[in-house]
Amino acid sequence: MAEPAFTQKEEGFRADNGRGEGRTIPGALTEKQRETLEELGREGLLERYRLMYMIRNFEQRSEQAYQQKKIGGFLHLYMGQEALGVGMLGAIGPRDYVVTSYRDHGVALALGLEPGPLMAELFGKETGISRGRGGSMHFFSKEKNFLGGHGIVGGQIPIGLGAAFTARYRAEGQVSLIFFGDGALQQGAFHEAANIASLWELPAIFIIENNRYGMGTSVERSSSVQDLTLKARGYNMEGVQVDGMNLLDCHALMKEAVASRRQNPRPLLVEARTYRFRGHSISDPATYRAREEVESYQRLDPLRQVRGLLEEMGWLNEQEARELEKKVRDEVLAAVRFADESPLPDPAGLGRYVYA
Amino acid sequence: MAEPAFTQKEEGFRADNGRGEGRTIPGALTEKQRETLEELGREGLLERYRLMYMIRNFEQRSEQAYQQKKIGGFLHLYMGQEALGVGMLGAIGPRDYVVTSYRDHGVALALGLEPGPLMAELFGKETGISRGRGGSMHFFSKEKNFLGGHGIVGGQIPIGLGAAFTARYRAEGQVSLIFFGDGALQQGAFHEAANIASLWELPAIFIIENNRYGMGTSVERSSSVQDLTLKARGYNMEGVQVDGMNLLDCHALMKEAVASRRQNPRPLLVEARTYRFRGHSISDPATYRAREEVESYQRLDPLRQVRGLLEEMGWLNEQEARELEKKVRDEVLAAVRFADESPLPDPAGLGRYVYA
Amino acid sequence: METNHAPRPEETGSRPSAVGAMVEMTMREALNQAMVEEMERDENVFLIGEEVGSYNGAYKVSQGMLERFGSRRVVDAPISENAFTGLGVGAAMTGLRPIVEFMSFNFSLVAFDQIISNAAKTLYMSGGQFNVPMVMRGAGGPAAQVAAQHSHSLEGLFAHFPGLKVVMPSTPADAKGLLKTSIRDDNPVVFIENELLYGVSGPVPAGELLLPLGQAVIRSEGSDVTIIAHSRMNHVLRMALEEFSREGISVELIDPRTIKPLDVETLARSVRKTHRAVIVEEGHRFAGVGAQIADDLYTACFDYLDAPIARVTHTENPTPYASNLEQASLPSVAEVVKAARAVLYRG
Amino acid sequence: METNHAPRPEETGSRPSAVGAMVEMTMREALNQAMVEEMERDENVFLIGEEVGSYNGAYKVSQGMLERFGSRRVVDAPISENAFTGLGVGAAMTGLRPIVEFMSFNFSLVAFDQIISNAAKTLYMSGGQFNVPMVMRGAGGPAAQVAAQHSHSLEGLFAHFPGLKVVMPSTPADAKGLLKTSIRDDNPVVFIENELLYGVSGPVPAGELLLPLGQAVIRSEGSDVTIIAHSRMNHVLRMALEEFSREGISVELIDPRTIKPLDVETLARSVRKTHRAVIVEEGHRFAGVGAQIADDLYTACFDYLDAPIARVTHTENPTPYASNLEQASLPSVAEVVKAARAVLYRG
Ligand SMILES: Cc1ncc(C[n+]2csc(CCOP(=O)(O)OP(=O)(O)O)c2C)c(N)n1
Ligand SMILES: Cc1ncc(C[n+]2csc(CCOP(=O)(O)OP(=O)(O)O)c2C)c(N)n1
Ligand SMILES: [Mg+2]
Ligand SMILES: [Mg+2]
Repeated sequence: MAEPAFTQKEEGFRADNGRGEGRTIPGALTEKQRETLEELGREGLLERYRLMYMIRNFEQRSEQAYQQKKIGGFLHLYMGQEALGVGMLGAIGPRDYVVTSYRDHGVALALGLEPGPLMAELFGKETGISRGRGGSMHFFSKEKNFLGGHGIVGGQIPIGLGAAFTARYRAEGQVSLIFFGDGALQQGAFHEAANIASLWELPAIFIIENNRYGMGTSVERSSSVQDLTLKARGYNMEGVQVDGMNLLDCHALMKEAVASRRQNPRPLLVEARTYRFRGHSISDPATYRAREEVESYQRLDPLRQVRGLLEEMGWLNEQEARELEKKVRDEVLAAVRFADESPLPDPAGLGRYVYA
Repeated sequence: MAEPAFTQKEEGFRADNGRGEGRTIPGALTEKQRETLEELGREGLLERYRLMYMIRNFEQRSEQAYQQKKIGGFLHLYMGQEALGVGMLGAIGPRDYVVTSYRDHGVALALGLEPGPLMAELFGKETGISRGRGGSMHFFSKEKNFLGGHGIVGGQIPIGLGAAFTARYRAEGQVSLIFFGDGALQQGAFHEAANIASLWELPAIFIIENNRYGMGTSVERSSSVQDLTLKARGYNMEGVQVDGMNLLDCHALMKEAVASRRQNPRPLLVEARTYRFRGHSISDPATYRAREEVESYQRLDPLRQVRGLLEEMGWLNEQEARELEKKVRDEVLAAVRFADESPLPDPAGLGRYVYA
Repeated sequence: METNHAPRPEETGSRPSAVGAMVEMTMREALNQAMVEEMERDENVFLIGEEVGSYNGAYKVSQGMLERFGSRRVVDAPISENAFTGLGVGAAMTGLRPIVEFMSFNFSLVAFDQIISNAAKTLYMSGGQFNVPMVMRGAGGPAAQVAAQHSHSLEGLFAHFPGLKVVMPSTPADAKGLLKTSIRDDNPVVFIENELLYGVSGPVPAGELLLPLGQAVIRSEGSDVTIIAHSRMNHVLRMALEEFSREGISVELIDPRTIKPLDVETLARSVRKTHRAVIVEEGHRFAGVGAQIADDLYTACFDYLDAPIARVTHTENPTPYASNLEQASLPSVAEVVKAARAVLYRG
Repeated sequence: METNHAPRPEETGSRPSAVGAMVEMTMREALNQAMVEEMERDENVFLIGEEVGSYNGAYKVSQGMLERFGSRRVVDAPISENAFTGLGVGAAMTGLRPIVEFMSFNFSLVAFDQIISNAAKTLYMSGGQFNVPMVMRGAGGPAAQVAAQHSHSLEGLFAHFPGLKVVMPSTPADAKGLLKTSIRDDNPVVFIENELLYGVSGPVPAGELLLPLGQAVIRSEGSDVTIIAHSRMNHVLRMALEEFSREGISVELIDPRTIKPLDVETLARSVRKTHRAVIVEEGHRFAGVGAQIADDLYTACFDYLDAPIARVTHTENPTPYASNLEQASLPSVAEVVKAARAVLYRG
């Protein structure tokens, strides 16, 4: 018997090794993608591009503000995963429920929340979406049915299950989108929630944002299976993989999933293959990833993909693109100003929100 | 959309609906079973019958003693599951590790522990296997590498994982048998441990004692899949079902599983289909089970099966059987006497064993 | 496994909204009534837990509720406490009012993260947006010979965390009135029943009964020493009272009823009168509830105390199975009497 | 995020086995040395946790250990705290001596059942057959602006349960000496480091260093008031000392170093001298560690105390993200000074 080496199975991987990635390089659309494109139309795609650009720019500004010490604590960036959040959240309705991890900026913006209160939250201001109490990891929005922003890996999964329960209890046809990472899949919370969702036919959509790493640990080193949808069968659940760098695929998948579940509530497991462009958090240099691996994903940058598609379709010319992007950048700058100029929470209010 | 009724899927089932049960009614042995029988030989099978009879009789006496208030707290009986414990534990070596739930009498006796200290433990005496500190749910034996006897559903699973880790760490070829119930399968602990065992190739054998109920809840009402081996694939693990009422099948399965894992450590998921003849614990009248369901399993009583086999093989005649059984009953009676006459723990020793 | 001391009416401490007839019932029945009434009143209230439905509850607290409300509102859960507690949090955030039953609070340990990280903190972290109106209830405390893993007294742990309320009734009337209030409370409430008290009966005011959280009750007035005891310890103390009266010691027995908020004022008022206090609890000593009560009382009554406050607690060992060891581990009448004598310097 | 007050040599309180040279190092390095030395010494010791291997630890405490010991003994685990904590218990029961790292103790909440029901109780439940020689270590306490779910001080919870020991070092020398002792201890030890102290440096005696558990150390002698502070609060107190000396208040500062066993005798001896005490902790007030220390001191020094013991704790709210609110939540120099003045009646 060989010496055990419990964790030595690491091996590099590159985007193009995976299955399905990179399929929307303009010109190579599938039939399905073409349909999705038609469904979205110019307005739809432009709006999504705007949101993706907003996320990217918002986070670049947060990075700066962090360097300037205007933001503290943890800062987990979503860059690289924009197509996933925007694609899926653009396919649900306003009354559906959403919950995610600490990597929540993209989700919040994709839900249409204004950047001002979000940036103010990062700045720890009273005007923040969570009144400065939550910070980067704990965005919440009652108005958008956005149930947070959670810091304990996997801890949000049962909360999303609860929202699905409410949807079924009230029979009002909502679904509950539960975002979590590839690392979080290994928390017991997932197992318990998946079984309950399937057993009780709850409209819970479990979305693994498989960005290939949980901190410095690759999925190869954390998961006994590499095809994460293999879990689904063990819960008698549908499981599906999607290219998380591909806006059209993410949209189409979620559109269908939600529609059929409003009629006929039941769960779904989605493995969305994606990549984070930055380190785990702002303090992680991410030296565990080979440069060529990172670059192979950067070539699939979802923003570039969508912008390419818009151009290819003749829906956005150079000039219009520059204007749209400038407008978003201005909005984000305004958000930074808003955050900067907003008042700190009054320490006299320290004890507020402890009890209702 | 129909009114949700989260838990209404209950339906009765009977032993003969299941897959594989009842196959050892003498005369209908498979090739494999015939081989196992040869391997065990007369001595082997007699010894196993003796242990099964011991478990049955030991527990009947405990029931009596409980009625007489000599035993307190919880008392979870193993009756009906004897073939499973005796079959599997008779196939491992003395240095292998074993851990189980509160339903631990059968495991302890199958490991060859003397009934005296076990009965004394039930009586809360200083001579008890756990010095009266543990009671029915917490039998432990350092000598037998028996890691307990655990009261928190699923809580023993990571402990068994740890024993498998030690085995691999030391590379001494042991395996770790982890017994738990069908209800326990729904604890997050299982999910986390199964992934780690597979990822690190630990010799952990996860044995679901599927006795069809967790307290009053049938597997239909607690599990989203009815074939529990379906879980295995999601951990890239082998999964296998076995008739837990069938001693030969349980023995053969474990014999092979252990042999191959000593050479080549890796986990295994076993779903052993069995049935508990009594209620969940002594205070449970088990009215949730239809009488015909219970009877259908009683017809498969593993003791009757093995005794039938012994007779059929000409290995045990009426007279010998009566003698063997009498001997066991006397041993159990002696154990009761031993327990009865043993001293209570000295309250002055209350603080012993808190710290090493 | 059940003790059967019916508290006398004057001891229930309930101040019903409407004065009226009393109905004798067990703690179990009182809890059942509270849930049934609140579920009748509010469609958003539901009960979830292991065996709460067709089994009618492991301790029969939810007897008849499945039949009455159906499986949509009385939900039998798999043995997945972490998930169904978090489900409760999520359901509460989205407008329902879950009652999550732990078959026993020992099993809340596998759901501990959901209780502490989510239930307790969501309102705060969301800047006041999402409150979590949820009751987590079930049996707590050492039962009888159920050994180390099944004998936890966790009230101090829960009360440690801002955001949670902790209630521990000792009479049927309190159980009913406090549970109804807890269900209507807009915060997460940990409601710990004592397994050995489920069968204890006592008078409960007929009709609507709501008792405020945070009000201690004086079970027995006295002038020599204040004894503070929550949950089942009140019943042990009732036995001690006789012994005290034989010894001519006048005891003021107070039941805090809610651990958080803690009614320090009522306790302190008594101590300022008696100048001596004994705190009794089933749980462990180190940083237990009694440590906090003592801290609060020393602070509030420093100049009034004639002796250090005595604490009678579980001994410093996991709860043993053997009956004699178990008894030796738990507070006994004799120990309480001894402690009271000590603070009275009647050693 | 790091404070950088190097404790002066005379304050480290370490009594090395052999008197010798001092080496300046950070807490992080001291912890690393302790693990490396013990793993060199004993083949049964291994380290398991998230990112402990190729990442060298989330806070770089295990820097270089994977390279040195290989992946058999420095084991990167999936994010499955419940399983790998239980794995530690099982490994300890079968002859190994695991060091289980929680990336932070906030995540021990998902493993809480394994710690309380299994690690703490197995020796007892098995009637002395299976001890659990296991260290659970990692970062604890509020760091800087990491908000409510990442700012727990759980020492009181662990110390509540018989069977566990709880250690909280505040200097590099203590960190090294106490960690080595903890690894050799035959019981489960909860060893809580403070995230903000990892970068703090101080002198550590060269060579073998073993410090006994259960010995408090007097960080600064004084006669007017005893201040008791563990872990990072010692460093806050160091700042306060200057203020005290300006005010002419002579403070005796004591660091318990281990919460359980708690060295009540050293604390009490000081209080019998000063007649006044202030207890400072980062954690919450209700049934916190300080409540127990107060209870013990009142009992041991009732006749010596000239004022009620003051406690300075986290305020009664989950830890907020906003820096100003966070600061307002945690004990500050000003609050400690105010509390000391209060117990001295210098209002
Ligand atoms: C229960 C728990 N354990 C550990 C951590 C520390 N931690 C924070 S994020 C993280 C990695 C999570 O990876 P993944 O789920 O893949 O999500 P990603 O960060 O890639 O989006 C870890 C280990 C935590 N917050 N909670
Ligand atoms: C975490 C936890 N939840 C609940 C319980 C109460 N309980 C004890 S046994 C049991 C049923 C377990 O069923 P199963 O795993 O099928 O084992 P079986 O009793 O059938 O052998 C329950 C719910 C417990 N002990 N621990
Ligand atoms: Mg990830
Ligand atoms: Mg079962």
